[in-house]
Amino acid sequence: MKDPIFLDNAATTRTDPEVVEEMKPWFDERYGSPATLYAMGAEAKQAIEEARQRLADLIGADVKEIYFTSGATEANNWAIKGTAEALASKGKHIITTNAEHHALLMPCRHLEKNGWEVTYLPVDGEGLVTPEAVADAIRDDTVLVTMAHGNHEIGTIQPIAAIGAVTRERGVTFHVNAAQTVGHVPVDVAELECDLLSLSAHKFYGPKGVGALWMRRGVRTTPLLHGGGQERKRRPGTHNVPGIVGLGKAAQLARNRMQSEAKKLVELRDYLIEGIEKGLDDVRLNGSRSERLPNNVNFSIEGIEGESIMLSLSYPTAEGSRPVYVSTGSACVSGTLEPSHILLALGVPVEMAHGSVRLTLSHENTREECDYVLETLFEVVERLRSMSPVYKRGASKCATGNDNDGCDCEAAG
Amino acid sequence: MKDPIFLDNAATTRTDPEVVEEMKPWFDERYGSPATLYAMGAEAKQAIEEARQRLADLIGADVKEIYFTSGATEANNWAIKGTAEALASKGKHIITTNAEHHALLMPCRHLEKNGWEVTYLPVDGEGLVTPEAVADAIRDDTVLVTMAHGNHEIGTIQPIAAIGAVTRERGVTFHVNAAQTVGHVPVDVAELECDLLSLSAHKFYGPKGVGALWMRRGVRTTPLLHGGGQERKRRPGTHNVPGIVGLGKAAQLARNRMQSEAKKLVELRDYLIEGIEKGLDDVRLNGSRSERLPNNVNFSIEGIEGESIMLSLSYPTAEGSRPVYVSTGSACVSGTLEPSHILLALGVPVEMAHGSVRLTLSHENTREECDYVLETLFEVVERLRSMSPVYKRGASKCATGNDNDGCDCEAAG
Amino acid sequence: MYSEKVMDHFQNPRNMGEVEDPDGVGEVGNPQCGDVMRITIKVDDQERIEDIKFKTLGCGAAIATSSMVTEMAKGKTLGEAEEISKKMVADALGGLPPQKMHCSNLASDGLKKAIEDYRSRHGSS
Amino acid sequence: MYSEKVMDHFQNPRNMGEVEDPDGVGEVGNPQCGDVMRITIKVDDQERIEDIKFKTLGCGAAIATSSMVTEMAKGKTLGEAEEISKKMVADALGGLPPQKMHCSNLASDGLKKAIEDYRSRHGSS
Ligand SMILES: Cc1ncc(COP(=O)(O)O)c(C=O)c1O
Ligand SMILES: Cc1ncc(COP(=O)(O)O)c(C=O)c1O
Repeated sequence: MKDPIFLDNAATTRTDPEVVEEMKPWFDERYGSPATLYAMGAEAKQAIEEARQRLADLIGADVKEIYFTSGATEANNWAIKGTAEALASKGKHIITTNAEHHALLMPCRHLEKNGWEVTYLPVDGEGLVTPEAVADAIRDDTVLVTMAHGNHEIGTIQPIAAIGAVTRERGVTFHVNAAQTVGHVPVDVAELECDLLSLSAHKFYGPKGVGALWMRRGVRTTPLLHGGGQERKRRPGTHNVPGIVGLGKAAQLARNRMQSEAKKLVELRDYLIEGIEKGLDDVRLNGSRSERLPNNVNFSIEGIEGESIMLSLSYPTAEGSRPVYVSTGSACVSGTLEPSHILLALGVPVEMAHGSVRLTLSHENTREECDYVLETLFEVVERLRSMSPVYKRGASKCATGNDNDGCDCEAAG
Repeated sequence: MKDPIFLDNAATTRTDPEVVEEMKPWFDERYGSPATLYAMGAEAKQAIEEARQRLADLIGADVKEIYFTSGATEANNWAIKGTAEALASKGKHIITTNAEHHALLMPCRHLEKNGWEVTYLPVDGEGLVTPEAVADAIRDDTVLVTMAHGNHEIGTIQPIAAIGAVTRERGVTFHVNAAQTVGHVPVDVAELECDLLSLSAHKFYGPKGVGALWMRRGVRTTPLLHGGGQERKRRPGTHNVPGIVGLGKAAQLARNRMQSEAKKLVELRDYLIEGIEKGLDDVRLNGSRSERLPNNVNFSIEGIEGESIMLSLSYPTAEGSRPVYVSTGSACVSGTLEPSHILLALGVPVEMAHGSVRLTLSHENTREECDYVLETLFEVVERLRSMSPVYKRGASKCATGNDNDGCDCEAAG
Repeated sequence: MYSEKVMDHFQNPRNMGEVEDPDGVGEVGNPQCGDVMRITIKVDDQERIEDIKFKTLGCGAAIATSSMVTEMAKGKTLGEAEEISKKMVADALGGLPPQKMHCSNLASDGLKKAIEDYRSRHGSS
Repeated sequence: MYSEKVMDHFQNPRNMGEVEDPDGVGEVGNPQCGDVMRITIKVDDQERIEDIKFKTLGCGAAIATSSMVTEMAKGKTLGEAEEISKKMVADALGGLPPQKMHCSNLASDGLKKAIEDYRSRHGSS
């Protein structure tokens, strides 16, 4: 099998070899715990503080406001449940959108079960919410607004700074899940006017299993974990020194590369988008065309199903062909009977949502790879459509007005 | 500076080079997320499932009952707060001991602030609790008994199996913090008759930042994190693939080596204990002599203070001498004004608790190193005692009956 | 997560297409569920399935089970073919992931519907 | 976490011991806090500190500040020596970690007590 083409970088990225190199000595050479006083601990302490500085520099933060976590999932849980717990006496209302990652949606759902009320602001057809909608939703008992900066599935970038201005004015804590933006587009916590910000290293060429929560000084948020004195007593547990060092290195690389990388990715992204729109009938670009992550391409493809697209691309049969790794919002992959709630939130008809495919680029992808992917995708779509009992060119189901009701798939099965 | 002698293995261990080797490809070669269907994801999935099996084999568990976490701190928080939350309607009483690691103590304290009642069973002079004491403390509203298997500071091993029999009979969930025992002494969840068990990879030659909670099927414990569908929907977040692979490899190595390693460590441990008892006056072994972790040596040394022992050992001045890395229960290191609450729980007088030193071995330490350490320790103690305005040979402060009250250190400062 | 056999039938589906001038047609599923299967059959005068083809919109399991069911049914009498259950199809494929057993394994239903259609057209039962 | 200067004074303490036949003795701290310092001084007839020594039970900071305070006080008049504050000692050591400023930096208090002791013995004030 030839070299795969990895276009699932919104799920995870290749840890940069420079990052791996920097992590190495911290496993079996310099393995002291930063909590100890002797030289081997002191050097580990210095290493994680350097990493903290590098990350602070990347997001325009004060180094004392950064807390390392096991990833964005933990950071989101901490931000959301911790703020809810700390401010419960002030009110029990939270605002988010109806197009969030499970790592943000599920903590909100959990709070709903425990007596909090959550408003899920509907996003528009591009996945955007407006600052006005947020302002209108804020009530006297609202204690938290929480949402993604960049959407992992459809790539839409929210107007965070403008929403931040609203929350600031209204005195409501504002948490931003920046897992998809940190390291890819400029993220400056001062400009965004938020109070809490989550990120995960493996989304920008750092290692898996490490992330951070940035917490503005003075923000009231109860810790999620209780234990030892690490991270100024707010996030206990022996530091994941190699992971944190890796996060720091990834932050440093991102800071240096981001501008040129984003430029390149936008070109490749738009090349893919144009290529697909030219090469295929009856497709729909999901997400915003302008307010979009540099590396995200997401299409719904009429008359076929996403998992079969994904499988066809990743397990090609022809001799010498390259596997292409992508993702889909199809129900078959989500493990539920419903396709991606994010596509449905945009108003994508449910049968089109099943037929979605997401391509997310890294700085290692090339124009040649994009050409290869386009060609392969066209073949796959052609083949699957020829197998489809429902697809008729041009007779777009998008226009039938079918909405998301009436899918009694369980009964049909 | 010559090669240090690392005797702080209860804090953290050197990641075994074999473990590092096994982790390597999962950073920048095989970097797919186990949640994805394509080959690069499937192989990551297989790798973490193999790790899960290796860990299951080490602790006699069903592979389906293991959930990977970011360490024992997270596992303890999950076990304790999750059980409390799930069983709140049944009762709000928890039992633990007064000699627990902060990673277990602090979640209990947090629950106390939120309406739970916690009984801290006093340990005896060796750090032990009895099954009878646990039985007596169980009330109708008791929902959880939680304690360490092996104490990280004094090395005492609790009679967990007998306590497990009590909790089983009384229908109370039993959580064991096995961070110090897994990989070092036999841990078999069936024999221990517990329901939940925490562990951390870096305590047995695995990487930092990864651990696990073993949860017996049917035990009711609310997740700590909410998000994606990973770990059978109970512990979301993109898997730390290299870390989990490393944990699995460490478990495999431990299973093969444990018996011979423990034998060696017990020999070295007893050699150090005897050496110190012969070589120094006015010292006290902390913890149980018989029910003791194979790698733990902990002494209180009359008339001097622990941090200065630790610093003297780790920053030696003589040309060509080797730094020796140890830890202490002194207040100066805990960052509070109180010395280790664990030593105080044993009844160690507070001034003796300040003068404690802990040496914890790994399988890499040698008899020659122990000889060197003993000699160096004797010199250091001699020197510090000569500087001490209070030490008089044989006039043990241990006997003055001073207890832990009356230390108004803040005012004194 | 799929067996090799599933992947083989997904990658190289047997009997894909439509039988010309079919004696029976069965369509099951719903585009909103992401699964639609259409089975067309040609039946000879001994009520044997002489030819069978499928068209499927759906995931890997949906396509593989469609392909497999046509292989299993071909040459069988209608009575025999009606006995083909979801489980038999899954077993013939070396098993399906649990979450797929249900929703994407409609092929035997499609076959039954096609046979029903044949019978209703030809008045037999 | 300690500065080089602290480590130097910890590893090579100056003026460790007891002045023979001292003119003043000051002891501060408490073994229960893990810190006891004992300063002994010899005072000449111009009320200058001719000799000064310390003995200390305590952590690195406690030993280093003791050593430093003896160096700072030596040769000074009692009046000058009394002016030596915790902060001056810490500054002379290149700073102390925040949590140490307080509890383990009793040396200047010990010095003051020794001077007091001298004065009470010699009736001056
Ligand atoms: C007994 C005990 N429990 C829990 C922990 C916490 O483990 P971690 O720091 O890896 O989360 C440790 C070590 O720090 C420990 O020794
Ligand atoms: C938008 C978003 N939020 C949160 C997460 C969770 O990050 P992690 O899985 O590293 O905890 C992800 C990725 O999984 C994400 O894309």
